[in-house]
Amino acid sequence: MTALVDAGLAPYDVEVVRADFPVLARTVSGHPLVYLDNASSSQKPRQVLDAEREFVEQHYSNVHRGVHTLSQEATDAYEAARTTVATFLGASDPHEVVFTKNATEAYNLVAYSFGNAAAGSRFSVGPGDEVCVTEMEHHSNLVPWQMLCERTGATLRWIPLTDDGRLDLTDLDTLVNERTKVLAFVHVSNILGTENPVDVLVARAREVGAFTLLDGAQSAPHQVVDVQRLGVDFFVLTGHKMLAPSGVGVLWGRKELLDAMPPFLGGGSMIEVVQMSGSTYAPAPERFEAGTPVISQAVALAAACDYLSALGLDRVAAHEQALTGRLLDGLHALDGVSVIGPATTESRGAAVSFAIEGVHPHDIGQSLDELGIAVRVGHHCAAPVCRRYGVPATTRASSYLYNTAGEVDALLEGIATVQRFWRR
Amino acid sequence: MTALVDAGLAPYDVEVVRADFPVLARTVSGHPLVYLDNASSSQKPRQVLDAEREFVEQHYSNVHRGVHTLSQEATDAYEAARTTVATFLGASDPHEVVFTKNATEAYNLVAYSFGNAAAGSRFSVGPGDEVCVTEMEHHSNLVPWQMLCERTGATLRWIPLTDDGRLDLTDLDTLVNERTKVLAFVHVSNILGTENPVDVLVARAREVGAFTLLDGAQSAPHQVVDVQRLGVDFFVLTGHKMLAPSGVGVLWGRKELLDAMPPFLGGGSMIEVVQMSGSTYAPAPERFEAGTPVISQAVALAAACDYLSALGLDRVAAHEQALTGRLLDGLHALDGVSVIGPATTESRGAAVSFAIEGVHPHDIGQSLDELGIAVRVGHHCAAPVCRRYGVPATTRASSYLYNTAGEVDALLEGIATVQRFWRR
Amino acid sequence: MADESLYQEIILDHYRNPHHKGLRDPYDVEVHHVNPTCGDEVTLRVRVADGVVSDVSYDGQGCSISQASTSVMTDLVIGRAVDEAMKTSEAFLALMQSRGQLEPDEDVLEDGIAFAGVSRYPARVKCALLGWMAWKDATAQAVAASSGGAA
Amino acid sequence: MADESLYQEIILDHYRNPHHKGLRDPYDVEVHHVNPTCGDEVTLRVRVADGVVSDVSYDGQGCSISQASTSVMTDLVIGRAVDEAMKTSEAFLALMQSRGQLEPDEDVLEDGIAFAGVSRYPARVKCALLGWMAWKDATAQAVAASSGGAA
Ligand SMILES: Cc1ncc(COP(=O)(O)O)c(C=O)c1O
Ligand SMILES: Cc1ncc(COP(=O)(O)O)c(C=O)c1O
Repeated sequence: MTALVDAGLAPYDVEVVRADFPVLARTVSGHPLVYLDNASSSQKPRQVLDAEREFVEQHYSNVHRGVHTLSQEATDAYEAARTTVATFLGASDPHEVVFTKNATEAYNLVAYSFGNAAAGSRFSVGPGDEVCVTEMEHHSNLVPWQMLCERTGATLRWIPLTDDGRLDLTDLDTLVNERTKVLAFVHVSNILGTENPVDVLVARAREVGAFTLLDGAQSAPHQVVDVQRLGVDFFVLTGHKMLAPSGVGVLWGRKELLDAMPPFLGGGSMIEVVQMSGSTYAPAPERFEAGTPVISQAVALAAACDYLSALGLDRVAAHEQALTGRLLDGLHALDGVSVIGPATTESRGAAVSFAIEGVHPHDIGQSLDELGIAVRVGHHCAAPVCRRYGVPATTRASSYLYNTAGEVDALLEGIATVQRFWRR
Repeated sequence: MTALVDAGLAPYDVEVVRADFPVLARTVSGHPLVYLDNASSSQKPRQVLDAEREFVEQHYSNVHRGVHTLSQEATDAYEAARTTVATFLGASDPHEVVFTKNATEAYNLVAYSFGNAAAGSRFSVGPGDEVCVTEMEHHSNLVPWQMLCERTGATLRWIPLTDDGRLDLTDLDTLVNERTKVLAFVHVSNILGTENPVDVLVARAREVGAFTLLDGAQSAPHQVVDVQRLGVDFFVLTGHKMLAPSGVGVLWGRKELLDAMPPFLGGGSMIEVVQMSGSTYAPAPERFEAGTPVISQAVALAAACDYLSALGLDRVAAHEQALTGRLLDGLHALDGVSVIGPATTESRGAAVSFAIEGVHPHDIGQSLDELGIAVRVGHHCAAPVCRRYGVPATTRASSYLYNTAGEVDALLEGIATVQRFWRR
Repeated sequence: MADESLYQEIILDHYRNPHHKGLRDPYDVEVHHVNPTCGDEVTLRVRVADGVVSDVSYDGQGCSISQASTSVMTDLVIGRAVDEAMKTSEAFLALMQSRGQLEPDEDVLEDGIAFAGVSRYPARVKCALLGWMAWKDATAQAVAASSGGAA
Repeated sequence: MADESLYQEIILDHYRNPHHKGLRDPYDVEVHHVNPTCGDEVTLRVRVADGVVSDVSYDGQGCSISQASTSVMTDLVIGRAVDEAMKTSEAFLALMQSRGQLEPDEDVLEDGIAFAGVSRYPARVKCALLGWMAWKDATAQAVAASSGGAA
């Protein structure tokens, strides 16, 4: 906080932020809602919903192909959204931003596009080639690569984990090697909270000429991202985790790559010349946006970027780090509770997985819900991580910009209550 | 109208309907907006926007994986939307409804899934196999099949068109034959307005054991659809053309087929057991809904279905047919104006393409916009149709449930004004 | 804190003191079922003799709901004719799919009626069914094997 | 009815009476460009002699904007040094991309200034550029061929 005040910024006023989110006024099971399921999806502020609604009520039409006023206005709004997202990500060119329906589509887009490349092309993947991921990937950045390898005969490799929830880079040089076509990895893990050393991994990928794809689903909502500084080839985010509605994600890719990659989804708007006997394709981003795009969702995502930028992602990150530290300290202080993932706030995000001895995560989640506290239980779409740490599932609390220290304390008390109930 | 009154229904009051659509109160270029670009995308009524907003403001969370109250409420709303859409389509089982981001994703889903099938499977497509489409397909139901044939070595065939804008079925038995794996065709053409004889095509496909996919993007918004009566294997619609927001479409498919087809997009929620070395997949519809689905968009689509059902799609169809007849009559009466597509309302939808001698469609569209009239000009993502009829592009007016006879007349007058201006 | 309708005392009792737990011999069929969304799993053995479910034994890990419902299940099927036990299993399935709309029959479901509230929590229904589904699978296999042998 | 800012009289004049239209000999390079979104097309020939654009001829179909801008283009490049003509083409491109924010220089663009308003209609910018892009392509090829020949 001192640093922020020193920098001339008003102190972060979480109550002002909370007032923008109608759902936070709700009660659940007779208790005020404590929403700590943000790694799964965030709530949406009025500003984002209002921006989308104003657009739909006054300027809506299909985009790109019309000369009439509404279609011009809709196209302008949609393309302005692209520019806003590009700026938000530090991209040099708005044409590097492809709108998808979620992050999952984006990984599949790259995997299928590579799979569609003619043998001998720089993108083609085949027997003898390798794709490398990590053992902490979300299923969405794992299964598309498994499927690609299955289709093409390539080999999938993965970087294993250490006991304290970090990447074990001992064998990095073997796992990422001259045969590696793609290194796809998560920026911040949704289950462990771990923030990975992008620089180390990118440096190794560059040495061997592998393409890099960074899964930013859990980083873009929480910290300043600069795709150029990160040095990756592709970066993926998903709108619904960063204040935007469901139904919109982003693939950022270097323009030079996007323009050269084979198409993925075929259809309207991604084409140049269509004859019955065959078609040619438009340059990026149109090439990868087949059909009517996610128009009003992109407009809403831009409003979410504006909201985050206005608040200041540095301040958001500082606020969240304080909450995460408080939660970690509290969990460490409880008997019979263990954290799965990094123990401190050092290089970690706001998602904190934990286990309570003798109580199953389902029962923890249900019992906390009875106290109004929303956490997520399960494998969090990262089943291999659960297997790695020998648990069937975890309980995960993940805070965001509208959470308070009081809510963290409520969770900690809730856990104590759960322990009392289930240990009777 | 008489028939409606006889049936005990209140007469269709278009002014009451219009009041639900805020944008219709707009002016463009100083004139009241006349929105006749509905085949491209429809406007959205308050009821749909309100339903989506209420959901997002009070019951939003990610779906499917949580035990907390909000996630239960969100899951319930999302699955209830699936049931509403299933009922709207006459489907026997909600699990036959897969939510996609648009219609385009749905065609690609089927084409890629078939392409992913192991050789010898009932879905696999390879050299010697054929896919049949029509010459009037939207690019979105053409390019995915071109790409599938290119990937697999199969052959694409197409049913040609007659001079009056209908399918030329002379060679149907040759074009759809024992080698045909898929017959994919449009229910109602977005450029010609033609409604195709589904029964004839389905009968032939059944004779040879081909799968049928019906593109209902332009039928579902305008007429009662019963997928079981239509007898097809797959049916596709897109939300934004039927009062719902952009960002949601539907693939309906027979459950037995969906459960057996290989997956398309890989990722969260579509899996059963994930290990680093390989994964197994959930049954439909989850199998085809990888990642966070289009949650609030599905809720909005269900509200749109409810709106249409409450109004009565039979009444909507009758209203539109009256408008289409009025427009066709008016166009036929104008010198130097020709209709591209069926000349009467017999087996046709509300999209009417026309040409004005000596005036380029771009100039027609722009000039009409100066009168507040929004029509679409271009190839309407059906370039082969333009080529077939020897025009670079067409001007297309397409009405919907909120358009009036007065608006049709305004368009007809507008065309006369355009002719005067451009013939000076 | 307990929501009365979900965590009934009966459920907690069975969870804390599960009946018939532990894998036993002799048995005809052993199955292993997993709930992929939460990682719960059960290994279950069935012995069928003369058309009667003569023993069911099991081991596994899971939440209170899945553990308790497996325990209740063993009470309801052991010693019963296969047909009768299958009917009980159908009744339990119907209750679970009822979303709180069905009044359970205590004569049929006994302690199983305590799970009526679970049906209002769709995310937990799969938990309550894990043991039942494993039992049904194993029993069907056992019956098929024995009738196959008799043929 | 005309929106003054888009359909300027100058544009309509060029549309109705296009300059230098029709394909002529002799020429060095012929190109065919298409605007895929609207089907407009132009076939264009260029002759370059001694570093000067000595002739440009064309045929094609398209809207008023594309036809008029091609006509204006021929006026602006025929008889000019290639370098100078390329600069004019850059100026026109900049104007088209300005979204109404640029004040065009009449000394450079002459009748081309009538297209300033088009830049506020993104859907029409491609129309206005069709002929220019074809000319640039053809001229670059002609220059490359002749310098290649000289080498
Ligand atoms: C007949 C037809 N099919 C398919 C589509 C594609 O729909 P979408 O762009 O929503 O994917 C459209 C509309 O664009 C259409 O009119
Ligand atoms: C790390 C990570 N990657 C990818 C995803 C997938 O995002 P989506 O479900 O929006 O496609 C998620 C969230 O679900 C995530 O946490």
